[in-house]
Amino acid sequence: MNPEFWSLIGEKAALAGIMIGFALVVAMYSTWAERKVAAYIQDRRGPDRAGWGGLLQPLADGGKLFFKEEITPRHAEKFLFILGPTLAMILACMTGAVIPWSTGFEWGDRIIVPQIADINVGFLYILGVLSLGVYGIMLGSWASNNKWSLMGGLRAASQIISYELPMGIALITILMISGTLKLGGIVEQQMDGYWNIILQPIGFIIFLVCAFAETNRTPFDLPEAENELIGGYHSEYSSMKLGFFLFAEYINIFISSVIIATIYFGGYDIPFVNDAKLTESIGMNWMAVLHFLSLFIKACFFIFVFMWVRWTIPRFRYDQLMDLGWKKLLPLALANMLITGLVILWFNN
Amino acid sequence: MNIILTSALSGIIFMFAGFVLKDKRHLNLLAVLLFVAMIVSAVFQLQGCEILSGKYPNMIETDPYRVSFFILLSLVGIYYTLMNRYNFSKPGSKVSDYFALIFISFTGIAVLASFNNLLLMFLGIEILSIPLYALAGAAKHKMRSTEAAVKYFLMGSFSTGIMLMGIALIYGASGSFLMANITSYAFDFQSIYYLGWVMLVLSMCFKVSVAPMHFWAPDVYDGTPTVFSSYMITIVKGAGFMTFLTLMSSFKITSEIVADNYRYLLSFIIILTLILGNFSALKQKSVKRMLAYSSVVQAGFMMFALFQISEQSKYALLFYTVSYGIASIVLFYALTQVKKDSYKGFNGLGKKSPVLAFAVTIALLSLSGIPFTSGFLAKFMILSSAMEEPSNLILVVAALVLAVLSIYYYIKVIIAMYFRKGKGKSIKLSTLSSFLLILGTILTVALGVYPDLLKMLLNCLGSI
Amino acid sequence: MIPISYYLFLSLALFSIGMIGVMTRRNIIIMLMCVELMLNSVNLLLVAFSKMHHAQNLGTDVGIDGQMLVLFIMVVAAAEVAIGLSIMILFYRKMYNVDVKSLNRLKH
Amino acid sequence: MQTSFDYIPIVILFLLAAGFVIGTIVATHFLGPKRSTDEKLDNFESGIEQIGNARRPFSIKYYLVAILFVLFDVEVIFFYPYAVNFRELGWEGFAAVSTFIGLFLIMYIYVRKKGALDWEK
Amino acid sequence: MLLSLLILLPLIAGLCLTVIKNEKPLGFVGTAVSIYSLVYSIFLLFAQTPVDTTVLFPWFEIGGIKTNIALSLTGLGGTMVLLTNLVFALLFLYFFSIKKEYSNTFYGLLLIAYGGLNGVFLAQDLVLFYFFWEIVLIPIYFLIGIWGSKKTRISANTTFFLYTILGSMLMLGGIIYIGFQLKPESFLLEDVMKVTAPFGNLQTLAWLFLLAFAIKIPLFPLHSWQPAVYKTSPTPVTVVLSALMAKMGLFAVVNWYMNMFPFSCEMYDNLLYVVGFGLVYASLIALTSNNVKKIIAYSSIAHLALIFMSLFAKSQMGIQGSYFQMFSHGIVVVGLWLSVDYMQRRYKLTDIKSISGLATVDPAIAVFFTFFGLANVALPLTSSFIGEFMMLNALYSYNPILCIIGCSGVILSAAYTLRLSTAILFGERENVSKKVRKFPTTLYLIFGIISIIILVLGIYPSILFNLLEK
Repeated sequence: MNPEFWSLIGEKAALAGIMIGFALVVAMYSTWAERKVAAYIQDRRGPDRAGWGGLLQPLADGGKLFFKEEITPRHAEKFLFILGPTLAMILACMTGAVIPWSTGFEWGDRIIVPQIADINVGFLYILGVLSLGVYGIMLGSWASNNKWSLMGGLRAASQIISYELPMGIALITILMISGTLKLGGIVEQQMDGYWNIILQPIGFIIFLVCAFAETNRTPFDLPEAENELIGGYHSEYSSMKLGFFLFAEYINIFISSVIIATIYFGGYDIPFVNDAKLTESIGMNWMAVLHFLSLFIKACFFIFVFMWVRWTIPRFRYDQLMDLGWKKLLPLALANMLITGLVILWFNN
Repeated sequence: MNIILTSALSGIIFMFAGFVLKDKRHLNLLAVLLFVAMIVSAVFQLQGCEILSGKYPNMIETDPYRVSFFILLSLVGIYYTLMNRYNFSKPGSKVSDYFALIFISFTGIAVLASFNNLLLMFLGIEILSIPLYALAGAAKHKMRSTEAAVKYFLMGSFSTGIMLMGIALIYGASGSFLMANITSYAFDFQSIYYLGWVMLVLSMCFKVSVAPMHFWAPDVYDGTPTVFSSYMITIVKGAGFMTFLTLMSSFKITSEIVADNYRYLLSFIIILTLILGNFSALKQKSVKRMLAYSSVVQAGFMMFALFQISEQSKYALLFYTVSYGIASIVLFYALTQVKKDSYKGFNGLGKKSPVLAFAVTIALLSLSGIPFTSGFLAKFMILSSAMEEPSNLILVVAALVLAVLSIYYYIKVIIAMYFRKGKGKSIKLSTLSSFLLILGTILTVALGVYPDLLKMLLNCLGSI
Repeated sequence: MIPISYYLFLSLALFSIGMIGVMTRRNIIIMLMCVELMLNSVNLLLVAFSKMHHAQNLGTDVGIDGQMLVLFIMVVAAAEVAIGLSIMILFYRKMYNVDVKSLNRLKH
Repeated sequence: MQTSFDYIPIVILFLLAAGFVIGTIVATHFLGPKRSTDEKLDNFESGIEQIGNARRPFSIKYYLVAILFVLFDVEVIFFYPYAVNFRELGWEGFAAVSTFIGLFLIMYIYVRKKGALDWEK
Repeated sequence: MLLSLLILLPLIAGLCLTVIKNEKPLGFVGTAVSIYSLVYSIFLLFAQTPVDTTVLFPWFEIGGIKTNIALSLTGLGGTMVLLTNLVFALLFLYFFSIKKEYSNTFYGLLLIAYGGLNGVFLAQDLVLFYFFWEIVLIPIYFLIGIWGSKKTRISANTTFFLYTILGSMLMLGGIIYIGFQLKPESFLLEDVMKVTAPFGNLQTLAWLFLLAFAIKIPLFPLHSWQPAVYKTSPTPVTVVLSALMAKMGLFAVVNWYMNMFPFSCEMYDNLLYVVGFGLVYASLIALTSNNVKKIIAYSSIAHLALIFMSLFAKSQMGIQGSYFQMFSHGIVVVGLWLSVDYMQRRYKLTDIKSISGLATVDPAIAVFFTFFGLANVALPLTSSFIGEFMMLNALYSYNPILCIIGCSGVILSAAYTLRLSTAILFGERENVSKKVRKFPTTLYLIFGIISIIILVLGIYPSILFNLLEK
């Protein structure tokens, strides 16, 4: 078992490294894209000095964050202060572990599936790690010993946990349809039949809204609402610690987009194409690349949606946010779940 | 299943009753009606008309004894509700919520009355106790109440942990949660099995507030608003003992040594309970606290039913619960009527309110175990059920001698009421209250003179 | 296959840590967490036992109920935490601390 | 063996991520300049002196949301095993879960009627 | 059936009286009930219709052991019932004439105790017996607590109550042991006897019962509650305590203890010495004491100790003498207490030295008091003489030392009784007004009846012996 085991470990380590790197790059360019999209929507130019079309801007930003002075406020709880962003970043990196990026490709004599961990509770894993994300924010905000930070942290915490409920229930309907908790299984089930967006439009909407809330994006960005709370939970942060919070947010956006694409839009499925036939004609490896591109394009679209919404819809008031989560989405999700169950059972028999 | 459903529904109804019924009297009426509904459903269950029967064969069963126990607890509950009908608004204004909590804890009792599975027993106990944590802290503006809630909660969840460990160990040894299987399993992991039992017994001791796990009880019963400590001391404790008895009846006694150890354990628990409870109660200045300690003592007496679990001891426990319940409810009602909780608060009550004083006297005599009150026959039955084993004589006599101590602090109340002069105006009771007090007294005496009344009632319920 | 005794000792150790914590610690929150530790050690043990019994009787339902209890314990623990935290907030808002030493109004 | 192996990649991922993050933190710690002044080390409070400690009791609503979440979330957990076996359980299972959802809804309505979900009151 | 009337009538009347408001004094109810019961019991006893002398109903069942409502009016029990009714009749008559200010509750509680006492003497079932045994205590407790003398009533009363309850609890333990370990068919006396007799090693059990009874009598080391209570209680309660409740203990020894544990008669020689010591001790205290009530209380202890001793003297004559003396002591003591009460009321008698020379002022009471005193000393021609003579005789043939102790008790009794009456009645007149006051007619009647009974029994004891034979 030993050599096989170690090679597997090596393979997974490589995959993990690639995924983290990829996520970082995507996150970096998301910031650029964000500014570009914003500029486009507001009829401006956006960043255009560093590199062609400002393409080097994210690198410059990153470098700036790297070399900035690090300030830890006097009254802060030092350890937790550092732990906050660290945790946020680590967890953001870890969310993607169960996502199937594409079908397997051949590497020598073995088939490598670009999915870091194909665990049978993939679903729950995502939910679990997502909800852990709130710890980073909470710890950071509390440790800062700043009133704005604390407010921001509290808001973040209650917002994230509030929206987790409808999200969880919305996901249950997917489970009912697919009957498995493995993300790979869900994708495969969609490849054969309809995408879940067709079966679950309401569930999709709920999930989308919740994803916005979970990533603290506008219109739900109350935890860092700069005109109310300065910077919210990261008011006191500087240097790379601040960078981690920002990066974590963008990584989360990316991963959320991937998850939305995976769950509701067929994952790496290429629409209107018979995958099996295509695989025969162009070979496994090319197919994997196509699949990956398919997923990536879908994800990019959703990243765009995230930005689009940010610059279109104004920020909610906090009570409106809570009302939406608890009073609208939660019953809606429950009803959706019941109806889905009824319909499926009805057609099954 | 009937009783579980009706009690749960009652709880739900009360959750929403507060939005509809604003008048507290209506809430009381509703509570009584729901109790009646619970009793009716229980009677149907006894008759075999059970909703969803057989759907959950590994979880619940209809045990006539426990269903009857449930009926009696509901009857005591009716008495309790009517007696305290003006007291529910004393801790706070959310009367309907209090009732909801009470009825939800009754759901726990219903589960306990029908489990045949440790899993469900655990659930029942939790459903029973979690609302009580909230009830203990119901008087939000009073620090004492909050403190009681904190203590009760911490210690209660602690004992839950112990109980779960016991259940897990028993499960590990026997491979099942079913009571029947636990009694008749292949004897592989003896040490784990008995360790589990000891833990289970300890945690049950906790739930019924028996030494060495009784330390929380006085503080909690003292701090909790009087209305609710009355509930906790009577009905909840009765349900706890019902569970304890059912649980211990599936304890497997494989050898003489095990039997001996079991007896030593029980004797130790009982003697410790009686000594600690009595001597602590002696030096209390507050009657409420004294009653709290005395409830520990009474629990010690109730433990006698576990020595030899038979028809007789089961009936004795039932009888004890009822008689103790009625007496305690009357006493706690009196506590809410006097100004102070201390003995001085009772001074001259015989003049101030003869009916109340008379009822309290009879209740105290019943608790002391004086003949012509049901308390005597309760003690008599429960002690006699333990007497199958000759070596228990010393234990019984010791318990009785310690009971003399308990009489000492009971009669201190009588002395205050009748032999001392009190200040203040006379206490006016409404007609219904007086009637209920008299009813309680009559019940106490009637059961004390003719104990078969209870048996007749049970027979009636079983054969309508 | 890890022997059952390992699980047993591990969970008993965790359980004891929790128990000792409840008895010795003075901070109510920490006591609550110790209680949770106790419950979770039981969960661990139950799952282990459940697996063991299942392995002994393959192809049957034996051992399923152990895991069922774990789910129930989780629910109950959540309910307890909910009520416990509420009580603690009530307490904290009066005393501005969560120390059991402040629980002294009912001593005589 | 098989199931526990599935999780090893996650551990690897965690180690990698943690290594990267901690490495970066340490690196920036040495890279950045250090010119701390008293004002810089103070907490930011819109430019004025910090008043009191920030860690004070805050609105009870946040607690309430947290507690409600704990309760509801645990109930949601129960849906998952059901959803996985939902086809096998058929109508009977659906009835049972409907009861459960009914209870869930009752609690929800109660909480809502009690005003626990009204942020502004 | 008819027998239960003896219990129920006073009980019900008592309960009713207790709860009735105090506006109208209704003491006459007590008088009526007691006289009716007296006549009724005499009728039952002397009519000799055996049908009416036993009652048997099934009552309830615990663990397969039946209890019955079993009453029987035979032998010593019958005699004691007669005594109870007599004493209460006299008591109520006395209060009817002398003192009417007691509230209805007082009479009610007294009547409840009355019913209970009748029950104790009638019960033939162990559990039933225990019921009545306890129920006597409760009204007495309240009577002392509410109407006792101000200073000591709470402490003395509490001691009394706890002491007796302790005894009862020990007995209860014994009852439970007998019932559920030895498993008789029922708790009826005859069934209980059957079961316990063959068992050899029942000493613990016997001790449990004996302690309970000894506390009630009270015997020497357990007597400490008694004098304080006698002093504290209002006179009617004292009368009930000394004339009847002490007899309850003795009766229980005869009816239950000796029947259930026949072997025990042989093993208590040492115990009898202790009791004898108590006799002398009590007499000596009575001799040195100055408080009138205390003297009578201790004299009571001494007399009861003698009765107890001779019960265990293992001779028919001793037992008969004891029975006789139980009755006679009851009557004599009533006379003593009532006359003391009269003197207390009218002449503020508390102490032996508080007044003297009463004979010249109120010769009637002097005569009666002297007579009762002499009866207490067991002078020939009084009823006590018959009893004491028989008892000492039996003691002598059993154990001469015990007889000597008993005799010394009698001698000491003579000493303190004479000291008492001499000091009060004769000598220089002190603290007593010169005006001769009229002795009430009713008192003539009451004291007359008592004296006549004492005399009649002293001259013609066969009346009582015939009753006892039944």
